[in-house]
Amino acid sequence: MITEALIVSAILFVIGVVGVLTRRNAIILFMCVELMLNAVNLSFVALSKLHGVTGQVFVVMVMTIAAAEAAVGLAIVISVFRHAGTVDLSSLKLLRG
Amino acid sequence: MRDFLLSIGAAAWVLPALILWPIMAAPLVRWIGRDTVTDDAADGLDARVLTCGVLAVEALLGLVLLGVYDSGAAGWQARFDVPWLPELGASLSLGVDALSLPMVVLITVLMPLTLLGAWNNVRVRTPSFGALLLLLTAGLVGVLVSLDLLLFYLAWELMLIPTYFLIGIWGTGQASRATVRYVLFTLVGSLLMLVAILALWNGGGASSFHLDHLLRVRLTPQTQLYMFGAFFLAFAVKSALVPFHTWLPDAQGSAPTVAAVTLGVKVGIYGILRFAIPLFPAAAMHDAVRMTILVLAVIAVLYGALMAMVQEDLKRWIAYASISHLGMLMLGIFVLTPLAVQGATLLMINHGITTSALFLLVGMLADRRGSTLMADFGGLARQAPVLSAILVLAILSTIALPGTNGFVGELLVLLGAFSEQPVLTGIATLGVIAAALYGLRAVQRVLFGDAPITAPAIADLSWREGVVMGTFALAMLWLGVAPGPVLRPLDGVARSVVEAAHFGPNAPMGPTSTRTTP
Amino acid sequence: MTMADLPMSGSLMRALVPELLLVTGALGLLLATVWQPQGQAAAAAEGAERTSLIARFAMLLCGLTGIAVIIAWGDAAAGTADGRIAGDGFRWAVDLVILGGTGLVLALLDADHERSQAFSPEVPVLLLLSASGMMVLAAARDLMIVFLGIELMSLAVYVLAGVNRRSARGAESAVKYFLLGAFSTGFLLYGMALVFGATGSTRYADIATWIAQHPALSPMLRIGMGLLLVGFAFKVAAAPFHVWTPDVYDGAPLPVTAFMAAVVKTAAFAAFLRLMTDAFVGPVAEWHAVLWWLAVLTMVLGNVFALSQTNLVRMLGYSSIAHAGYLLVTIIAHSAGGVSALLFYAVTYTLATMAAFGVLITVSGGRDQAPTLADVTGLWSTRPGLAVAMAVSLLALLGMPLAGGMGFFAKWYLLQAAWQAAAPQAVLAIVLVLSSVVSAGYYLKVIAAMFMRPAATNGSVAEPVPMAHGVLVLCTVALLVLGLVPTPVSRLAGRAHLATGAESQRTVPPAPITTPLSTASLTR
Amino acid sequence: MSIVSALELATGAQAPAHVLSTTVAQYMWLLPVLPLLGAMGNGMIALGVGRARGEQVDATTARHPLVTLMGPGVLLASFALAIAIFVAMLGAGMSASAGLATPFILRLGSWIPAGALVIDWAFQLDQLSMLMVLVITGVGTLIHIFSVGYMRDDAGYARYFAYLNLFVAFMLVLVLGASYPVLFIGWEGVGLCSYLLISFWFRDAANVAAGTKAFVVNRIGDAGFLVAMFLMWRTTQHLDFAGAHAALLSQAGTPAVVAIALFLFIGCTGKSAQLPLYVWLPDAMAGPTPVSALIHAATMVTAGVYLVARAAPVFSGAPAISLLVTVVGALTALFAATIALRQWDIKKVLAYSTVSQLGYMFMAVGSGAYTAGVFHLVTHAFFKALLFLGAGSVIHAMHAAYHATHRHDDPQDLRNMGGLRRVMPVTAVTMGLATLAIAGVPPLAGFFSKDAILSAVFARASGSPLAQASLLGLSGQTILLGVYAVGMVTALFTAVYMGRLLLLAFFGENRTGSDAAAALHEAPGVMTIPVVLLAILTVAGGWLNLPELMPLGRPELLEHWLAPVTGASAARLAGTVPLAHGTEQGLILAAVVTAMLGLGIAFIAARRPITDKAHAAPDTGVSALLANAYHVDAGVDAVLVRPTQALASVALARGVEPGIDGLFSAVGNGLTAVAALVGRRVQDGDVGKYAWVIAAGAVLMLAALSLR
Amino acid sequence: MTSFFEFQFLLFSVLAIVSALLFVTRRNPVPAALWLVNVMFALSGLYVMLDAPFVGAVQILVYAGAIMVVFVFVVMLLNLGRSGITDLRALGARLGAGLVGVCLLTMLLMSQRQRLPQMPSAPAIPNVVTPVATSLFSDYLVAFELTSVVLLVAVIGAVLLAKKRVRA
Repeated sequence: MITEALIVSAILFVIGVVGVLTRRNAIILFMCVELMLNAVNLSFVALSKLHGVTGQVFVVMVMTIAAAEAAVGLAIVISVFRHAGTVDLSSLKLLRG
Repeated sequence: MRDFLLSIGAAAWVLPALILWPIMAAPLVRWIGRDTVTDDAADGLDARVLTCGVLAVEALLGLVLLGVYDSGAAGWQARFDVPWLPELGASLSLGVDALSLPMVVLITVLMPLTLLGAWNNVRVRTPSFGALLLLLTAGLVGVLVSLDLLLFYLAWELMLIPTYFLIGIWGTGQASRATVRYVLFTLVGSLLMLVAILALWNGGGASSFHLDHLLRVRLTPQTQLYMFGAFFLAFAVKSALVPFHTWLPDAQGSAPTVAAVTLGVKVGIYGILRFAIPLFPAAAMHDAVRMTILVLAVIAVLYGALMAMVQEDLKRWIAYASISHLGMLMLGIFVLTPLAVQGATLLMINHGITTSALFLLVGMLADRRGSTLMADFGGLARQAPVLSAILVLAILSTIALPGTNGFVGELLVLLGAFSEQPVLTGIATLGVIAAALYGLRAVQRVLFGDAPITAPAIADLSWREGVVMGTFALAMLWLGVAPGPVLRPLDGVARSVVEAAHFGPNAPMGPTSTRTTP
Repeated sequence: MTMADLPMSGSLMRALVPELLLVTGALGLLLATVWQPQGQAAAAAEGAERTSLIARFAMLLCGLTGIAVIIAWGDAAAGTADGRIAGDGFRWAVDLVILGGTGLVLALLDADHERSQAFSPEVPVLLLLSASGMMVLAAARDLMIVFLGIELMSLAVYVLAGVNRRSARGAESAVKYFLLGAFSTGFLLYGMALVFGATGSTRYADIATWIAQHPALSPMLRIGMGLLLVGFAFKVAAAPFHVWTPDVYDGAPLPVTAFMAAVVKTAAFAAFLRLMTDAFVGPVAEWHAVLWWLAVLTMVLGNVFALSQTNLVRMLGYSSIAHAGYLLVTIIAHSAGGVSALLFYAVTYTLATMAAFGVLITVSGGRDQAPTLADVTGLWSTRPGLAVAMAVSLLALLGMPLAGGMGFFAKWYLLQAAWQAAAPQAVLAIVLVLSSVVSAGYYLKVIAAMFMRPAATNGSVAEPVPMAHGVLVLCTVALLVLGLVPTPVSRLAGRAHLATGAESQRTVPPAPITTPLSTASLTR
Repeated sequence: MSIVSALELATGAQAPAHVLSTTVAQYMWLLPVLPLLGAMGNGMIALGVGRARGEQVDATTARHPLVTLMGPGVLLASFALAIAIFVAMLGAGMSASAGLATPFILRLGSWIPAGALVIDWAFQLDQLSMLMVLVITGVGTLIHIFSVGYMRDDAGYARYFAYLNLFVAFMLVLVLGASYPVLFIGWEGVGLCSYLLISFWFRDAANVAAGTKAFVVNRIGDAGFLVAMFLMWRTTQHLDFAGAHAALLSQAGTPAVVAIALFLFIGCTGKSAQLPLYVWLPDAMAGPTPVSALIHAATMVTAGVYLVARAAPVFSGAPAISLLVTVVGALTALFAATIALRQWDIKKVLAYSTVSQLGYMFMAVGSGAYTAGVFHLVTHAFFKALLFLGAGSVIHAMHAAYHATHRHDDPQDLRNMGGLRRVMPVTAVTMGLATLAIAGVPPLAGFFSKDAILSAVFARASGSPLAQASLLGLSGQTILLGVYAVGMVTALFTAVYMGRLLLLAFFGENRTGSDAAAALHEAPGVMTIPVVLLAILTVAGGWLNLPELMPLGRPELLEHWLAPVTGASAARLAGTVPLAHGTEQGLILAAVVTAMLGLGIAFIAARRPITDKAHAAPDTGVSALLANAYHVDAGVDAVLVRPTQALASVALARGVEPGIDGLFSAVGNGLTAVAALVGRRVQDGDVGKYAWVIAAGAVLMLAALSLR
Repeated sequence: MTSFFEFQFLLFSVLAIVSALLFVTRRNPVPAALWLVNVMFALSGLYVMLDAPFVGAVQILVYAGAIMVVFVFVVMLLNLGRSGITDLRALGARLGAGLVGVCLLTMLLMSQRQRLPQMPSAPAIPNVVTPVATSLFSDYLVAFELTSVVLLVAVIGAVLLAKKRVRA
């Protein structure tokens, strides 16, 4: 069962990665990253069944960090939106070359 | 005189003084003078005077070194040893022997003379110019007297940066491009040499960079090949051996006179004699390596001469002539017979003198006419007979006319090389003909014929230039007629180099002495 | 279970004194930022000055923390008993570099702020908090703490990149940095999970022990290790995980870019080195080749891409990528020499970067636009001091002796580490020097522009900024003097030994592939 | 005898002090030093004048009285010293028991002390060098005096004497040097002076080109000389005459000796204008005419002959090369003589004549008749100097005449002369004597020397080692007989072209132009007196070495004089059977008849009317070939000069050099271009692309770690 | 029991994966966010089944309840929820992403090639909160405290970036 959970975790992680690679909306991109973190959390929980409670502690930490990242990330996105009027990453090309 | 100098302990302090004096004086020169983009001579203390004074003291120190040197004794002299970086085992080890002594004296005497001769070559930002020149002097001297390889490397690179700025800031034409190329070319070689120094130091127990210590490090022939390659590349690039020469005409072509002169001092050759061959004799004696270098050397002799034959710019012309001579030097060194090596060392000194004289003269012409193109000159012999006479003398020295200094070294190199490599030497001898072609072509275009009608007449040497160039002329003749005082001590040098190559600790034939690995 | 059972004991406190000091001080400064003076107008007028004031206090705080670090080092303060926080010389040395770098960045921030008025008073606090995260990172010997340290450091830097709210470029820089950073964090975290799964612990000592007992690496450990490498490679900007660097550096405010280029990189490298030589000391043969190629690729790509740049910040960005490649050598060397080389290099690189950015800040004059080659052209005629400082710092980055001061010895120690590695890295050393030659191509381009070309006739002469000048003088003099006598720094770096699993858990046999990490071999 | 003592010297045996060491001969270093001092003094004056006046130098300021005093003065002093030394030698030769079998070597100091190789500043005085010194200083003095008149109106007066003095100094070093390197100093030094003097009037590019050509062609020979020295050092570890010759004698006939002789001879062909390196000499006439007399007739160009005589032990050890020398000499003699037949420039005729006469000398020294060669060298120095000085007087007069009448005709063109004997009687008479001498009319000097050569060649054709040697498959006997035949033909041609010259210049109608003819006048005394003195020598010179069968005085003085130097070598190549008296008389008769025949042909040919240059019909056929000197210059230009220039300026300067340069630049530029391109493509600011790169990198990383 | 348990596990797994797929393919951010919430619910179920009820609960509270709400809030705030706008990349980029995704999945699944190590510990934990709490406040006290600083940074950062007034 742990193995199955890990496989699900890997699939979810890759879905998150593919999402990051295919989307242009900064918020969706960010959500895809959240999906990746969730996938990792699943791994931690599953492995926690194997190795003890440390994995669960790690998950708690990750959630906290995810919350913090969400706060900062969304603030940054808003800040970009203020300047560019869009959150489409393909159109953010002030910095290039 | 010697007793007096010894009594004031000169032997102990003269070498550090030679290096430290210009380094310490450089900031003074920079900050006492006023750095302006207009003609500096107009107001305030002329930084050139100051620089020249500092360099004159440096030359005196060089002569003091000559004074304390005991030509009878063997080994390092005027040694100076203080620990520097205990964690690496590097020390400030200085010393001279018969190989470095004449080079040190040459450079220290050359620098003030050159500055005097090229007095009007640089008129703007003279304080910075002077400071950089002093640093460059320290670097040149440092390269010659360092016995510690790390210190040597530092000095080696210390030559680089001031030259970079001297060419880039005070150069003409495509100076900025030329100077970047110079640095890049040099860096490729020198950084690889750094790796080799590291490897050598590590092989010696990572305890000391002292040459004497590293000479005793046991190396397999294969290792020697790699390390020799790195060292040789650094020195070959620096001394512009074909095909690593293309930076030299650009650099010397656009450099201010003083920088061009210092580029003409073949410290790379010194490096080969001092480090590359004694440290890695098996590689230097390796047949394929040697043949490659010798063939390159012979190619350089002819190639440089042929290229010099078609140059339109006088500075580039000198540069190519100097590339040709470098080939001769390399030939002399790598046939590794005592006679040829001795000739090469003498040629190294003579080349420094002759090339300096040529660059000074061309620099004077450039300052007078604002051009170094041969086409802009003509009939100089009528307008400036003294300048012309000395120019002819310098050119004759370049083409190795007997009786001038250029001949003696070349004769010895060829004589010594012939017994080992008759065919290659025979081909190199053809360079003598090519030299006549390029040398006389310049005489023909610049001195003879008619002056360009539009240009104002070129003034003859001023008294200052006259004194400087007279010194050079005397030196060229003296070393051509009686080179004995310089040549005799080089006998031992040549023998020791050849001996090191044949019988050194790492030589293919094995050591004769029972020196052991630390 | 009472509070007394909790290990909130003196030993934990002692182990974290500098960090606590820094965070506490930062909180104090944070309070100062929200203290509202009388009246809105006064607030608006004072806001600018307050940033400057707080930045100076923050510098003081860095100094105090530095003293605390020195005291801790002098006392040979131990880490925590469970081995999750190291108390070794490496930590303290890295702390000093971080604090010094942060102090210099604060000074640069102050200088930039004087022109651009771009920074709120909270910005110095964020810098300090980020630095505290780095200090944790330097000490962490547990994956979880590493994760938190990285996040603490990164979150603050994400914000800092976009902290100039008038700057669209800053915002773009921040969002790019943030998204890619979070993306890479996913990989890092997944790696941690797999390593945890494979070894059953997040503690380095346990991981090392487990690997020592199971030398045949399980696939999970391999993949986990790989994902960790990806995460760290992103943080240190190693090719091909460097792609974010030029854009982010370009858009971020100059002092923040300096912070990212020097301090963040140092901290990330410290953590990276500790991970690889502590937790993964066993499978060195496994990751060695990967890091080797990573290093080569990074050096070459960084230097080559920098060649075509005229935007100086991007150029320095690519240059910093190349330097990451050089620093990877210290990890590959996998020896005590590598550790001290890393520290020596970090000091040099920090000083040189700060000097270079000090010049850029001065010449940019507070514009929200990265300085280009045109901005420094002819600098020697207008501001010779700046030109000289820039030249020294660039030559130091190039590794030129004497003129580049410490830069040469930094390179030397790198080469030495490569050469004296357990498996001598001759080829790597040669690639390193050859790519340095490439780097000369662009460093010299800048120097040539400054010294060998006339200034634009209509160009305005950069006004001097005292704080930036202070940084410049300090960094330049330090670079030059320590370039003549590098012994103090190299001694310090040599003393910074790294605690490994064997020291906290004495029962564990030594890892199969080890290199002499004892102090004896370090203080030769 | 000399060989034995040379061996002793070589093996380091302490030779007793030489008999000459206490005589005036110990001051022989003054011989070159005096002219050197003169050169320096005159040079200073020249530089001083030039510096003070800049371009405004004119003849009156240039003609510094000190120069007039010093220039010929130092030569006179040298000559006086030479005479004194000669007297001392004669005295020593009579008193010393061993005669003067060994040379007197004066060691002044060391020049190149390089370990195993020690080259001293050492002068060697023996019969050969004494003879050369006497010729050089004697003829040199006369020419210097002549020059005072010839150059009096030239702005470069002081410079001229500086160069000329310097030349004499180097020439004396050449003949006095006791080792090959010291000889080489003089060897190249005279080349330099020759260069400087040919391009003396350097405003004219043609003159400078001629000078450059002379120097470069000489350098080709010099390269051969250098290689000969290298070989010698490699073979014997000696470079001084005594040591090297002794060592080489012991290995005569070995390939090393053959090679040394060959390369030495290459050196000689350059300096002495033999085939194929003769091309510079005709052009060298661009210099002032006294220079042509001194350098390009009397002294420098004969250095090659001197060298072969000096290195006689080497050449006699390589009979094949000796044969080669003879053949080259013969071919050169004929070749140049034919060209001289169709030249109109008075100096060109004399130049080709010089080349031809040098060929005779090489015929002699090649066939081992060293005395004959040197004898011809001496007599040639007299009569050819005389001819050149006479030509100089003529040109001087013509030039002055044209100058006075502001005409721009060529003062050297024979077509512009004619009938000059009426205005220049002294010149006409003296030149007539010289012409007879060179044509081989007895009892003038040239007759004896030329006869000595031809009979020597004929004599060696049978029974000598040379006759037994072979070259290119031909037997020595065939070759020598062929050489003799060529010599006779050349003698005929010599008589023809010299007769033609004399007749065209001094006889017939004057073609100078009516107004200019009036301005023609005889040269001043300072010019005629040296000419007259030379004429006396031309007449009397033959008595130096009378053949035995002519009871006119003491026979074979020179032969005896030179015996200690070249006698042994000559003996090694000479036949065992002396020439029968009858044969010898026949040979003499043949020579005389040939000369007369030639002069007769010239007389007949000269009756043809002369059209001036502008109206002359273009030459055709053989005539054109000869007038253009067989197109050798054009050929060399096309085969050697242009390809070299093309190689340098096109292949190397436009091809290889930019290629090498481009290779290095391409690396840098390529990297930068790639960086710019890839940078634009990858770093285009798109986060998605960056993320893709990172993910792909992660895949690679994982693959690298797990796929193993 | 086992089969039902396995069925349940499969159900939540499939739910999570399908929701995730739907999440990445939705064009509009709002449905996408809701599908992501669905993923999180499914994960929460999996956590409970993996003997981590505490984490499962926190997952609902923090992720679904707080974080995702903020996301949706921001989407609304920026008015990004308009239909008809796709933020999907071009086909080439999607194919590239797919390729990388497949490779990455292959690599990640390789980690499961070997049987998991059997650790002596890890019996079923009856009381799930206590061990977590104990561990959090003993072994990971430092980490726990660090999160507070991280959150502080997040607060400062968010305020700094998002507040309206730009000081002159």
